[in-house]
Amino acid sequence: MFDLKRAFTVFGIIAVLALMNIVFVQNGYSKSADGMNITESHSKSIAKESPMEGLAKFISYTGFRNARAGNIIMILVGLFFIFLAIKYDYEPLLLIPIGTGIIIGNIPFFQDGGINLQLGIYQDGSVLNYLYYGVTKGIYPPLIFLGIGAMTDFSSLISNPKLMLLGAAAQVGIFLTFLGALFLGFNMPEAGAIGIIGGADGPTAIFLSSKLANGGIINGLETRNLIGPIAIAAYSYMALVPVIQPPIMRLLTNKKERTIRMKPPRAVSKLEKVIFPIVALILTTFISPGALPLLGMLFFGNILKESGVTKRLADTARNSLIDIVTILLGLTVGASTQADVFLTSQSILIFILGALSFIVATAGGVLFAKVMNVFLKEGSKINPLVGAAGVSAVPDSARVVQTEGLKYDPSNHLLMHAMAPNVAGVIGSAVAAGIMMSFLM
Amino acid sequence: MFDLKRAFTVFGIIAVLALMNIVFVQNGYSKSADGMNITESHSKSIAKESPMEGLAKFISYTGFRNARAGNIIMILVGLFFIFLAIKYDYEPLLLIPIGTGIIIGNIPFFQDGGINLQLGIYQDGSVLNYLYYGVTKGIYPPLIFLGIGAMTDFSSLISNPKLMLLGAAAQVGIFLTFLGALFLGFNMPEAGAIGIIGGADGPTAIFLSSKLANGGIINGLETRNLIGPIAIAAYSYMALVPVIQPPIMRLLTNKKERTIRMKPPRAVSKLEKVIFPIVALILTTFISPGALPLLGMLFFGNILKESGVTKRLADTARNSLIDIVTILLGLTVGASTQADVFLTSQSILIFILGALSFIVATAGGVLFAKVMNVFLKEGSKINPLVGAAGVSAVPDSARVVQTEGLKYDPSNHLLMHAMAPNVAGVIGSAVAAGIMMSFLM
Amino acid sequence: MFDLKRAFTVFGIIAVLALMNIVFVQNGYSKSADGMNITESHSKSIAKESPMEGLAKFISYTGFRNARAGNIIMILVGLFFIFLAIKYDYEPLLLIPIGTGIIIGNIPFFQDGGINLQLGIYQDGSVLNYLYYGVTKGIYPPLIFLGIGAMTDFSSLISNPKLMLLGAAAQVGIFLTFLGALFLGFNMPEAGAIGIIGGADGPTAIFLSSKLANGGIINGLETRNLIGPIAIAAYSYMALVPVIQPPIMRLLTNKKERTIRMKPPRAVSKLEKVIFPIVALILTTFISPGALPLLGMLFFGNILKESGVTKRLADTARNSLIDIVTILLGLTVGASTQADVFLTSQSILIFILGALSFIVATAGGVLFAKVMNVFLKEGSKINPLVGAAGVSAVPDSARVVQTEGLKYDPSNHLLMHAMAPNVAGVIGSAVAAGIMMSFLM
Amino acid sequence: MTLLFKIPDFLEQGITIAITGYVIVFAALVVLFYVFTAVSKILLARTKRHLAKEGRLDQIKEDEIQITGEVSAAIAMALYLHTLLHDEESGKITIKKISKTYTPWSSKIYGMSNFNR
Amino acid sequence: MTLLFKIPDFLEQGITIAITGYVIVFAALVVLFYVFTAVSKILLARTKRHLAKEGRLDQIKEDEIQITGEVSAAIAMALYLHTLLHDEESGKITIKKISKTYTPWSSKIYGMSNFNR
Amino acid sequence: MTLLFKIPDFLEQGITIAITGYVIVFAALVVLFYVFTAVSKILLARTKRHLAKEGRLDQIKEDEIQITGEVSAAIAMALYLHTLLHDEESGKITIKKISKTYTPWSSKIYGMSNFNR
Ligand code: NA
Ligand code: NA
Ligand code: NA
Repeated sequence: MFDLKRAFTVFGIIAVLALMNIVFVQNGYSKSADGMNITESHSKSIAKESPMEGLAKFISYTGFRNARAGNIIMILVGLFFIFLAIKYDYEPLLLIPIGTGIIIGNIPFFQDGGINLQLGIYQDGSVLNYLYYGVTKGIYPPLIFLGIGAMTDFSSLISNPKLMLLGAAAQVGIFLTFLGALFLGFNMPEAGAIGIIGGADGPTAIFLSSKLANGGIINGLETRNLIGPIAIAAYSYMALVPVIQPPIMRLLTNKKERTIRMKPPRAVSKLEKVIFPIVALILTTFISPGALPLLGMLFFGNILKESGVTKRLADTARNSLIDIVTILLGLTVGASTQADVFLTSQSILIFILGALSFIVATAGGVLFAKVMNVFLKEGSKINPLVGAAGVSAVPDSARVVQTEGLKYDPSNHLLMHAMAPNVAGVIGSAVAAGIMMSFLM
Repeated sequence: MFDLKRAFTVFGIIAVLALMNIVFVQNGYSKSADGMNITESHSKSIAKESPMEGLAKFISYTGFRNARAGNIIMILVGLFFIFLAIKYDYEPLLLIPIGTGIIIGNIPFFQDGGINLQLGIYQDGSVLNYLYYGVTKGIYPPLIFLGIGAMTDFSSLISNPKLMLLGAAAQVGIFLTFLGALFLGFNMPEAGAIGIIGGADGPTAIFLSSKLANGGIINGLETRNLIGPIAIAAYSYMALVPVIQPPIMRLLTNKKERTIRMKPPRAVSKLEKVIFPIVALILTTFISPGALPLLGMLFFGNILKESGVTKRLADTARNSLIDIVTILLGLTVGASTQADVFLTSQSILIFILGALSFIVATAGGVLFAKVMNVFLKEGSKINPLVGAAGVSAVPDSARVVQTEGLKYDPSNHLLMHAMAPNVAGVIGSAVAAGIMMSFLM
Repeated sequence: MFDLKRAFTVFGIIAVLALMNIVFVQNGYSKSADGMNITESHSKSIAKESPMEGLAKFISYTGFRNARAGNIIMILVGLFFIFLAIKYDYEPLLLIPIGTGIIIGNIPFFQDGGINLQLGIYQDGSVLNYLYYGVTKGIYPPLIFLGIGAMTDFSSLISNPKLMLLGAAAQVGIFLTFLGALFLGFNMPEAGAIGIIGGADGPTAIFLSSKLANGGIINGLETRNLIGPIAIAAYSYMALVPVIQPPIMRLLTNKKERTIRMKPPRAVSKLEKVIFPIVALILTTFISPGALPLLGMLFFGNILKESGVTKRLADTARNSLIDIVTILLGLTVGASTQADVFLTSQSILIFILGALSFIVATAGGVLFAKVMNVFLKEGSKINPLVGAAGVSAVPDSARVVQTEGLKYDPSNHLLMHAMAPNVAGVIGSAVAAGIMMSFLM
Repeated sequence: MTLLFKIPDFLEQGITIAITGYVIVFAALVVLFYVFTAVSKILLARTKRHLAKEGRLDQIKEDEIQITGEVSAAIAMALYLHTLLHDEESGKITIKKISKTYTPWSSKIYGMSNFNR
Repeated sequence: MTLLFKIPDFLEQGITIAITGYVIVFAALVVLFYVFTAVSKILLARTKRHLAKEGRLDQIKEDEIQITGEVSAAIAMALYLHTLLHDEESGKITIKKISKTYTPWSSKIYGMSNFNR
Repeated sequence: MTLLFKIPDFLEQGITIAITGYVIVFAALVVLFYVFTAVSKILLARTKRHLAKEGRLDQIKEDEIQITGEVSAAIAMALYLHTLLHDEESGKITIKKISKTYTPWSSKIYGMSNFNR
């Protein structure tokens, strides 16, 4: 073994020296001077080259040579996402693809002088670019909603429709964040897209930002492509819901409120479950047609599930189909955080606004539950913790409610009640997205 | 509870008043005058707006404001499809997605003055429009055929090849409907596409109409986009086969014929099952190369199934893949029935022609079986009911044969015999589609 | 039965006569003269036609009429592929779709005079053409790698990293074949694409040839579309690995070497398995960014698998997703062998070069293992047979190693050791593909 | 809507949109609430009517028709706890299963991993 | 092809297409019929030859080589009836299974629903 | 790099690419080799440190920490043999299962074939 290693050292030294060299040279790297030379040498690539020149040229293409601090930072962020997912089980189905996507999107490659090796997500003809169409054209989110519809049980909502209003109340986060973004200098469509982070719903955020902040001209205003930062902010905070929500919930409630017990929901008939998605589809999209791509698909999925006669389609929608789209969506959203595009001051503003929007949304849900309690008679009161589930972030915020509830009364299970505003929050933020589209497109 | 309701009434009244208002205002709605104003107000959307103006503008975007009688009619049709599927189990895998698609495609939205909110299936950039490409480019039907091939057992055909001819005979429905459509004033390619309804095969109908009646210029003739009506007619009548076929079958046969017993088919070896799709692929597509996209995929799927060494591919083709395509195909075909495009006089003509074609096809199959019986010796006679299965509409028409047969002799199971013309009918109509393409493109 | 046959003879004779006629007429078929007439008659298709003229016209569209010797040869090749897959179980998941694809791609159809019936894979608007985009744009191979990553266990590599070098050594086949192709007159990018056949990895070969030999202008040089021959060569030889490798392995080793026993690999911790894909992703793509589309996806899939928290995504990636892509990839790669495009002298050269590259690669792996043994102390020696697995061709070459090993010592199981270079060979050839892209694009 | 400090035009319009938007979101869910309360009542009435026709209404108490759902709550809870358990367990099983598909992307193993799932 | 009433040109051409088309559809399936009758015979002959070589032909009657398929028919029927039963049953099971995946699109539940299928 | 016979320019460049390329492929896998040898050592050291803290290091021999993997090899072998067996078996099962989905693409059968998988 030791002998072998010595032999490898020959290779190793070549490799390490080369790399060292690169890393050092790179520090003095300047786009104008050095970059040009590389491009020149490239354009002559058909001419004679000695092996050493060939190696030098290859080195100019390596990631070591082209890496910027931003790439390294983003790769560390990607690693952190993966760490969070594995270690704390925070939304792993989102954070693992997004985290890996961030790493993949930030592997540095040579792109000076207009040379397109078809590697980066923003380069025409690259695989990532093709897969990214599903994001920029807003195709993936509705397909995700189809799968979500095929796995969602609306029973808790049907059995206690008044909890639906909590899902409406929490959408205040969307509209206040929208105002905040305007105040910070984003233009109308951009602000609308940023606001939707407060909806705590990843696909909705991606969908709306692909329509309102896609780098094109929307309603006469030039927008920047903010899909990446908005999506990352939405998913990050959704994963951090167990960290963000509890302090706010505790701040706005007293111990007596937190121990309110709620009547168990009544059983729901099969017929009601079939009627719900059909009626909800027609009503919500008549009110907010802009929500059609999202809510149309959500309720379509639910019809597949509840009709009882299309089990195989519902199965595929909630398994293979949503999985494939989740993989591609997570990967490309992650990869869209290529450092030179992503690491900007507006990304930081978006992250700050996003955090505030989650806080406001949570507060909105909890406080509205308290307002409702004023009108509700004894025995029908709502545990205001349940209001926090109105932000959507399904099902993590409902789980947070359950966990918090158990802390103050170990036998008071709030999960079932929290599911209703949780699911209503999804409908609410999709309706809000539709409204934003109507006003701003 | 009662207190809470009172509180909600505040919201409720706002909502209901708004809606009432809209519904009434809409009656006096005129595209030229009012529509323009809305567009104008939209173009000024960047200017100042009071909350009431904002609400008014939003209301002009709601479905209530933009609904036409046609939308309501089509939504009711969609509901009826869903009802049929759930209540009577008529082809639920087709009718549920199509029915929901009809509803989604007829949710009214604002589209005056060239404003494109990217919602409708005919609007560039909408999700439905992207998914609809699979229909307009004829991509979904071959993929459906791939899955169908991977789930079809051709044993009954192999064991009794003469029943294949019944599948040819029933295609008379295609050609007579073609003539009927010409007679009613459709041009050549359109008539070809309409004729294929008589093939009683949904994917084939969609495929051929996407080639011959897609709104483009085909062989020098301007065609209308008839994909929607043709597909809806084909699927509707396929679902209604248990209603349409029995009277015709009874009319054309006497009791003695209906009780003919047929020799049970011989067992088929594995080798024959492997050879069949390969030989059939080569022969049928050599005769009618236009059928290649359909029959190539059908027999490819069957090779995956029968080779015995690609089980996992066959499994995926007949499960996830066909399910995903079925969902997207059903949804978009349904949504393509947007009232302003769909509710035309030619749609009505197409429905009438379609009904006739199913009747003619059924009669063709039954009568040809009777003709064959003239030449067949005693003991080898065919039960003419089996001829009705030649229309395809797999497997419903075979089931109808079985059911009808049992009515007159409760121990005479015709299902296995009916499978042969049933499957041959699919091949026959795909060949016919290929022929139409050769003649008319 | 006999009576019936007589009746059919009426039809049969018509058919057979027609076919006979066609076959004979075709022998005198000349593109310039006869072809023009058909085109002319087609352009007049709107004019009057008697039934006989119609039949004649249809016949001019049949496969019998348009078949060339090349089509028949290729169809026989397709049948042979299917035969190999079923009879000898040689890579059936590849050979069945490719074989069927070859048949489908060589069904003759009418395409003179610019008439486009949208049937052939090279005709705009045909289904095959749409599905073929996944090949020409290099989209399918990365998705295959995603699935492969989600089913690959890198344990053997982690437990004995020095075996990795065998996977590097065998890539000599790529670079020597590249030189051979240059020598035979292929230009730089074409030669690079041909060289990759020596990587013994189908998706990598398709990916690189879609970038370097796609019929476009690459780095100033006009290339021919060699995707088809390269892919077919790669897959054919991969399927034939059990035939190609054993003689070379025996030639280059003596009996003593072949019976070397290797220490069983140590157990690998879960943490190592999680770290591996992440570190390998970053390292390999930093060194060769061109490998990002392939290795990024490969290791992404492996992270999905090893993270332990995204089981459902890994399941879908290694089942439905890879199956769907395998079906479409195999079918279209097969169909891309349309005789007039495929049967050229360069295809023959590519096949010869491909065979040599497999031989060189195998020799490279075996010989490098012997070189390593010089430096390794007794007890740590490598069985040089294991080197043959470095060519990739996963897992067939590892199985060949196992089988050969057992021949000389029936209790010496080499499979586990062979898995390491086998998997390393995949990484190695993807790195090599990335290098080729950097140098030649 | 007069604030203490001067707000720019577009912000004022933004406030309009925000207020209108929030009201509409509420309206949408309020409408759903009303409709579903109504739907449930209609279905309940229909059930009662059916039972009345069959002359079994007096035998059954209101409570029994409209099951309080205590049972379903209990089931849900059991499922929830089961899920928590299951999760960790499934993690373990994953690893085991993965170690089983030892050799990688063989066409033969393809078949096997499929078979075992 | 002279009809009693005057038909327009394109209709005449349509009739040509219709007749030719129908004939070709028949031709296609007739060819398949002939080929498959032949294939079956060849395969049967081959089986007989094999048996003859092994000297077992006389022991086996024609009928036994070409199994009449009564058994397979019986099986098929059983399956058909089974399907009918199954259908309704599967409906029920669907509902039960669905009610089990209580909480919706949690990543954790994702995993679970997958696990349980 | 002077050869006996004259080679054209582009071939010389090709040789450059080939040599450089092969070196880099080796470099890539050598780096991976070094890194993974290091990673394994670090993880092993960490495990030892943990054990030392808990004062259990002396109880456990080096060999036991770094399991030699004989067991895992045995398992792998068993699995391999199992695969071989399984393969043929799965072939048979495939045929049986296929014969079971007798009627084709019925929506009802759709449901059934799904149900049975
Ligand atoms: Na929400
Ligand atoms: Na048909
Ligand atoms: Na390789």
